[in-house]
Amino acid sequence: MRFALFTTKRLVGAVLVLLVLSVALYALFYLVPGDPARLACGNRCNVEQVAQVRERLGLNEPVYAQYLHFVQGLFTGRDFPAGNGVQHCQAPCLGLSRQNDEEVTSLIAQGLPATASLALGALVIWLVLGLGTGLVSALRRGGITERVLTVLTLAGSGTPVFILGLLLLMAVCAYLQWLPFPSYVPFTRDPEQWAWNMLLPWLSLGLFESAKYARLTRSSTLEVLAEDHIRTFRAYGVSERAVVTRHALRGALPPVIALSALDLGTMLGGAMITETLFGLPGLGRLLIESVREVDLPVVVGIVLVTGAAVVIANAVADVLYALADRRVALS
Amino acid sequence: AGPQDGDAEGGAGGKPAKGGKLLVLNTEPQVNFDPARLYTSGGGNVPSLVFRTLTTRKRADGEEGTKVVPDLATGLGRPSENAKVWTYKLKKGLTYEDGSPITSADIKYGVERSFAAELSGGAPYMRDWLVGGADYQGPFAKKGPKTLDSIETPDKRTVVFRLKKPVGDFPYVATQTQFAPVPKKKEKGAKYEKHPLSSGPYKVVRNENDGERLQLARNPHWSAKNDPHRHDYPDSIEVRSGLDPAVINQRLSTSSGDDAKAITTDTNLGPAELAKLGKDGNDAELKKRVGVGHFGYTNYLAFNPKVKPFDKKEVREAISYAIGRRSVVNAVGGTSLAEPATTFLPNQKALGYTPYDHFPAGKNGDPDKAREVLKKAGYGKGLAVTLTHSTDDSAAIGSKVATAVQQSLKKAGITVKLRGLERNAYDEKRQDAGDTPGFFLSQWGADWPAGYPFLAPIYDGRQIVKDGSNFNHAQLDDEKINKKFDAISGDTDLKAAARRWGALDREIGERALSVPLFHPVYQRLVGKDVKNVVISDWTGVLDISQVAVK
Amino acid sequence: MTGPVSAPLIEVRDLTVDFPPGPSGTGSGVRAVDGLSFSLAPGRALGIVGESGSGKSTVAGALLGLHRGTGAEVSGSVTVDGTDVLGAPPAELRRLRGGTAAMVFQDPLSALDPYLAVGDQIAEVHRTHAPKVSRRAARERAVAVLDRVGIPDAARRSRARPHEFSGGMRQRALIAMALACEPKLLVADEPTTALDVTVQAQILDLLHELRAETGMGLVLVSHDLGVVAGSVEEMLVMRDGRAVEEGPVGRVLDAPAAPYTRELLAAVPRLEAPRARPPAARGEVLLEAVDVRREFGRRGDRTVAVGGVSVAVTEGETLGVVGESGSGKTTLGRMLVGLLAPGGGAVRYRGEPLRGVRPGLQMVFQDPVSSLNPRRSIGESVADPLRAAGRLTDREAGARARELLEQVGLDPGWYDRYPHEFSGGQRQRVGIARALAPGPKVLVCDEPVSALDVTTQAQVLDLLAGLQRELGLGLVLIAHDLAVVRQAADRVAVVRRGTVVEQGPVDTVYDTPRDPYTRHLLAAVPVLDPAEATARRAARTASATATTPAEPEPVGA
Amino acid sequence: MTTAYEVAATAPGADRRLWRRLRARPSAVVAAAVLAVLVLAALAAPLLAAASGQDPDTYHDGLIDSASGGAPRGAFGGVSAEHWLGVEPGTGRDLFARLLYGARISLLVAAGATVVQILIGVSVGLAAALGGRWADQVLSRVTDVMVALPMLVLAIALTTVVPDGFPRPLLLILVMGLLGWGGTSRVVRAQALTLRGLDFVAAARLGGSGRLRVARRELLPSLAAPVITYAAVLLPTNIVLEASLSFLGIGVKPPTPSWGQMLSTATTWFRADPMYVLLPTGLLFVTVLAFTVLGDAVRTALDPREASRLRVGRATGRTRKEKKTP
Ligand SMILES: Nc1ncnc2c1ncn2[C@@H]1O[C@H](COP(=O)(O)OP(=O)(O)OP(=O)(O)O)[C@@H](O)[C@H]1O
Ligand SMILES: Nc1ncnc2c1ncn2[C@@H]1O[C@H](COP(=O)(O)OP(=O)(O)OP(=O)(O)O)[C@@H](O)[C@H]1O
Ligand SMILES: [Mg+2]
Ligand SMILES: [Mg+2]
Repeated sequence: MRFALFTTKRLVGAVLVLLVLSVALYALFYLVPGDPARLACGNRCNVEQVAQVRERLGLNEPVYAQYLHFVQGLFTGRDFPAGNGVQHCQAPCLGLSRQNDEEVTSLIAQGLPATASLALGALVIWLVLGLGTGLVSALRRGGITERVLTVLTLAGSGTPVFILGLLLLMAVCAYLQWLPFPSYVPFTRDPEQWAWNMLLPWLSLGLFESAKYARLTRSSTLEVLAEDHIRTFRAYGVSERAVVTRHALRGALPPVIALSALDLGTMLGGAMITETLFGLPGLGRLLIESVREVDLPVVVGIVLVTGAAVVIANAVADVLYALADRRVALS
Repeated sequence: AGPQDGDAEGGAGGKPAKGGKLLVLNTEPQVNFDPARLYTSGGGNVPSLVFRTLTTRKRADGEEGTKVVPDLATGLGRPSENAKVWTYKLKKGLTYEDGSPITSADIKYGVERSFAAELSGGAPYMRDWLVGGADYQGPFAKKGPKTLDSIETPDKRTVVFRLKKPVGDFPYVATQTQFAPVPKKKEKGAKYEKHPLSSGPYKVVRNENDGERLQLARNPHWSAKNDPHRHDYPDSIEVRSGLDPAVINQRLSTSSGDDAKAITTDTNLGPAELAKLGKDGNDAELKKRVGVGHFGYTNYLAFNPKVKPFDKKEVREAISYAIGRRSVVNAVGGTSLAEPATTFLPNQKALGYTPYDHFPAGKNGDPDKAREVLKKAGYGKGLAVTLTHSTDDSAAIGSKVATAVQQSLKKAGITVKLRGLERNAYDEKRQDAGDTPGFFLSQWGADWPAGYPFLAPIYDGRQIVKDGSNFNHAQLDDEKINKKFDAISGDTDLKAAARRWGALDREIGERALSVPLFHPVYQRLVGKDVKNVVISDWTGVLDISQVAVK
Repeated sequence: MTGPVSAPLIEVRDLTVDFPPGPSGTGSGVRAVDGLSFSLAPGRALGIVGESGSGKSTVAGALLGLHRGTGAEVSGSVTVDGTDVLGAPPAELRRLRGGTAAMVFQDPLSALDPYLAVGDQIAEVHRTHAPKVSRRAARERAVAVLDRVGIPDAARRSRARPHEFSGGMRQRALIAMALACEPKLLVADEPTTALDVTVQAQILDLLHELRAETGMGLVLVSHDLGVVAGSVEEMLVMRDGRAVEEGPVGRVLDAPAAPYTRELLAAVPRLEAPRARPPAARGEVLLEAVDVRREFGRRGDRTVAVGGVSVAVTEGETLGVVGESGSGKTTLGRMLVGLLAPGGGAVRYRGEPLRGVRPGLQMVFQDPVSSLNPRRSIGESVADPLRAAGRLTDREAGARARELLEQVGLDPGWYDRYPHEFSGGQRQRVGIARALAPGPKVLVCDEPVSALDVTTQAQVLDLLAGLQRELGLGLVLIAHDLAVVRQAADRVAVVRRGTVVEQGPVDTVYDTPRDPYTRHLLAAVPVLDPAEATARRAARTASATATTPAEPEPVGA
Repeated sequence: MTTAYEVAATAPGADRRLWRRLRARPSAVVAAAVLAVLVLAALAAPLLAAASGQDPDTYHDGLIDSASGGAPRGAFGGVSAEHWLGVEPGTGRDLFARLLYGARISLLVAAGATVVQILIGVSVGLAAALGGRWADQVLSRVTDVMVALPMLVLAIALTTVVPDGFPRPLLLILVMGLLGWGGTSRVVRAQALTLRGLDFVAAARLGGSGRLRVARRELLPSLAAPVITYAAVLLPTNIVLEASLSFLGIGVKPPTPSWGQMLSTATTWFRADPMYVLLPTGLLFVTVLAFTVLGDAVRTALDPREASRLRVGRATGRTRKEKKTP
């Protein structure tokens, strides 16, 4: 009950901030060079055509009116003139893409599965790798194993994703030919193919992130190992393995969980570079493309959705944290 | 030309046969799939599998491919009234994918809807040429006429276009997708692209993620009998786009699994991949799978003589002399990917190519000559200018070329400051007639393989667009030259016209209004099981309608 | 198990423990224990006393081989129940730990795993030493020992996690954990330091009972002579890692041979000692709390920290406030100086309602460690209030701060030193100097001596008394140690669960306590005389069986 | 309470001790040395490049093979007596000089961005911790969203909005700094909240210090340690971020070299000219590694737990010195 209340409060706060954020985004992209009407119209439009397109997209209205219509659409839906009829966009309506009048919500819905697949899989990888190496290096502190692991995980974080991903692609698909070049298959169509094709994207993103988690796990494990209750169990002859797995790990997990939830949220906005590299039809790619084309409704839509995802993830992380560690009260 | 040996059967050799699934790996998603909104030369590549047009390009390798041939129409069109009226007769027995007949009214409607603001994006020519086209707002307009009277359909198989002025190139223009039939009762506005009605050998089965994934299947109602140019070898075609160019090329060269039956219709081999091709031992096989393509295109340095110091012809000449085309060509990948250019018209007969080099600079530029000319203009102590360019290197008008220009002009004492603009800002800036920069990188490609679309937008004084997209960067508005444009464009003898365009290019070249830098060359790689590779000089890319994977 | 029955349970010979400079080269090495020898027969109890840092915990740890693998250098020999602790192979060492000798650590707050149910932790330890026991049986055993140490409703409470236990309950749980393995030796390192007197008495009684029942040996480490006096037979006084004096507890306390032991004994504040100074004349009322209350938390889990307290302090007078942990003393103190706004009632300073902090009211904080900013020199800390007031120039403020340092008995030359370079007592003096800087009329001292050695305690109390005389301050002295208050205060208020149960002149309250709670508190104070201690224990046990056992303690003490 | 205090207690006048601790760790010393060399090399880039007889901008058309994509002629990407690390494909520019000059931008941008992130993060975090419930609510939610924002997108938008005369490195610093302070702010807020409950803060308030004074005099010095530690994590992240921004085409403008910019053009070359990819990748990697190792070392050195405390060894451990008395 308290968690529910807490989460609701956080969400309400976040929605307000997100609205403010959308204002800022509107203003920012309003300033971005490139007349959206002209971009939407095409390369060789003349003045009248551009003017028509501008009117149709509602770009001739003052910015604040455009913004108000946008917010209105969010809650009540909107109608757009389309050919010989009207195109109704249901609430929550994030508007129409300026490139080809697709509904932003449907674009997001189409991009979400790939992005979610990527984020979730990468999460598993970085948790497994990060927790594993973090634990081992915490246990073998100062030893050679720790050093090797440290360098390996750092190799992940020190190599930008676009290099790491490309190297993986070339090594695994071109050189060794262990896997075909990945190309996204929706989970709903063929789960097995989905997994095989997502493997490399997962790996490159997961590896990149895992260094952070390895370090976090290592330091929080060490921190817990230095706590007094560990002393108790050692003084009672409990074996080191049990001390670590039963006691230290449990204490080391909450910060890892919290950070994971957060990263997961951020990643739902699209791991742009990974998606670009592997040709995943996800939100990140859509976002970059839309930014380039000054497709404001799509940009704002995606950023809002991501923002909401992160805020929810944040709240979830806090709740998880508090659940795992009763000493932390929700505030 | 097609693959190395020039035969039309590239890849694994052998006769093309029906069957299999063709995979298309592309960089750019097919965001628009509405025939009204497409702006692709010759009816595009993937779109031309679905949309048949009045005429179409000849699907042949190299120069032969620059020819225009009849498609839905029985001929290339019958000009009358001094090429101001063009009449087309449709073939018999043409149907859509649902079996319903294609009529001349559908052609008319297809052109009309391309005037609608909702479906903007197509080529501007009909608007400029059709009688009443300038004021027509498309069939959805609240005010004004719903139809365009200058397109007549006297019977179900005849369509007549009435133009404001003589246009000899009309058969070329009729290859564009705006001339694809659209039945009025299937109109869905912007949503039509979700499922456009196919008249070609394939139909759209699925369109996901805004054109990123396309699934095409054979159109059972298409018949090879009345479409001699396209084929329907593969059973199905899948287009996956949004891929990284390096990944596409790597996949094609590895050619494992499905990738063996893959092609790309928009991705060129990059410099690094070419370097690899030249070095590796086992790449004889790979080289066989590379086809070379040409598409009429010129990358050039543009001047705006209204801006100082480019108002002085000597300054423009000095830059022309100083330019080191070798560095520029290297910057875009070397001689395999670009040919140094001294003419504005690309090296293609159909365009009317006539060689000239008014300001010989050699491979590396002629800095001495440049200094000499500069001195005459009063810049003996050197000159500082700003070069505006795009920050986006993918179109070869970006920083790499700009830096190479900067380096080669430096030798002639010309200090170049680079001003890189983000893609949209750059486009807006260079196309803004009121505020065009004095010196910038630009490029131009042919809407069809003829001199008119290559030269007119750039040098015809009537094509200066005040508040829209202007391409007459030099804002040349010379009575004499304008007259020549009118005279040649009315010529329905396409060969003769080409010669005349070449002469005009040479004449304008003397004014040093631009410095041609290079004509790009395209190296196209295909998967190892791909057969019947055809690359025409019209599009420069592999013609998807000819490809077989069996 | 292996040793003959007559062999001593513990045999320590020439034990020396060196802590080398830290793993990354910090500090210099410390010789914590220096050539210590002692032995203990089975079933006997040994008390180890000494001031902070004298090496008591190090010895206790050495008994279980806890220094192995930490980098500490240990020499000499330690034999526990026939096991060579320093050289035994790991498996044998693990058997020793918990199986033969069990340890109860000082801080019950942090000695249990916060994530696991208390019962599970006990069961885990039990199973470590009795691997054949099933999970279920181990759980039952855990409940049994919890019940044995007096946890009410043990079956249910065994499923609770440590934070749901009060301090006393946690300490009991730790003892239960030790009991679960039926060790021959219990090593208790300051088992009651963090606890209230009443709880302390209960825990000590429990240890006593368990010894009587199981016949296990006990090593009890404490800096409080009183704690040791009533609970052990033999005693070891340590100083700087060496044994200063050793012998039966009665002999050592009655007739200490070593001067250091005498010193130690003299400094212990005594409940029954007559007051050393004349009672202050009651002057004008400076600070007054009228029915103040304060609650924490929101609707769901509200705690009433102070529930309607009225006290007053006059010029030159010391008001003592005593009460157990969590009774609301600190909260009251903070309200008195304006750091906390009362939730009800009012605080009046010179007759006017108090809003926010003011220079006339200052506070000396409970914890000498956290009350000084470690990143600022002590001089800066003292000068800061002067600077903030802005009346003095920088130079003048510095000079004044030096004067203040001198006034509290510190070398003004230490102005630029940092807190970590000072001992607890010195830090407390710095805290007092800082509180004096703004020229207060009333000083609230929140447990100013509870963290200090007995010897240092005496010095600080003297200092406060001197200052009070000199400056005519009104003092509020908050303490849980009843003896301290008796020595230093004129009047005393006894607080229990946020309310004052009894208030009056010190002698009256201590000599003729009216409230049962006051009596209860007084009875729980450990005494130095072993005989007296035994008598009191008997009385306590009798009354405990007469009434119900210890009331359930408030959670989160 | 003790843990919070330990936070505060991390480096009391112990900066000297910190150095001693750092010096005692060979890995930290090596990392610091590597970084020192890098920074010096970056500072002395013009000198060093001149010493090799090269500059980063001159084209050497003769050194590359125009017919095969512009790959450098000769082994190892055109390594020669003149071009110590070879030349760049397509232009023939000297790689040694470009890497040196590139280091300047990469390090400058990363360091600058880190400073901005820390400044904003500390201010916002402190304000949230000290500003009362409303300020905390608002600032925390804003921080949530800042953390949530896809930085790359805003970076793209911002870089296009700013007038093109604006110096790019500064712009990158601002963009990365203005968008990337969320983490710092959270750390600072959390630490400040714990510190705020410590008695010395109450003492300062009693002494008449207002909120600002408390923040400046009492909290800031104690926050130094966690902030430094966090900065050591941010720095390498920012180096990689600069590279990623360049990959998306919004890094520094050519011909100015930066590692990220080199990397972004180099990606396709790794089979045809591995040197061209390996050099910036390697440098970037080494730098990130050095920063991380040093950061970890600083954190451990600042960890109060390293200070004396009764530790219980594992049962498997042995005492270092065992003298057995007979
Ligand atoms: N792990 C350690 N590393 C270094 N020095 C230590 C360590 N543990 C204890 N010491 C030092 O050894 C000496 C004795 O410490 P010990 O904890 O045994 O004292 P103590 O008598 O138990 O004190 P207290 O009453 O404060 O608990 C002290 O000077 C202490 O600083
Ligand atoms: N800031 C706070 N928030 C919530 N509860 C608090 C707070 N401060 C004190 N309390 C609660 O109020 C009650 C009284 O606390 P207070 O610190 O005044 O007791 P105390 O008598 O000083 O105890 P001790 O002897 O342990 O210092 C306790 O139950 C405590 O948990
Ligand atoms: Mg101790
Ligand atoms: Mg208190």
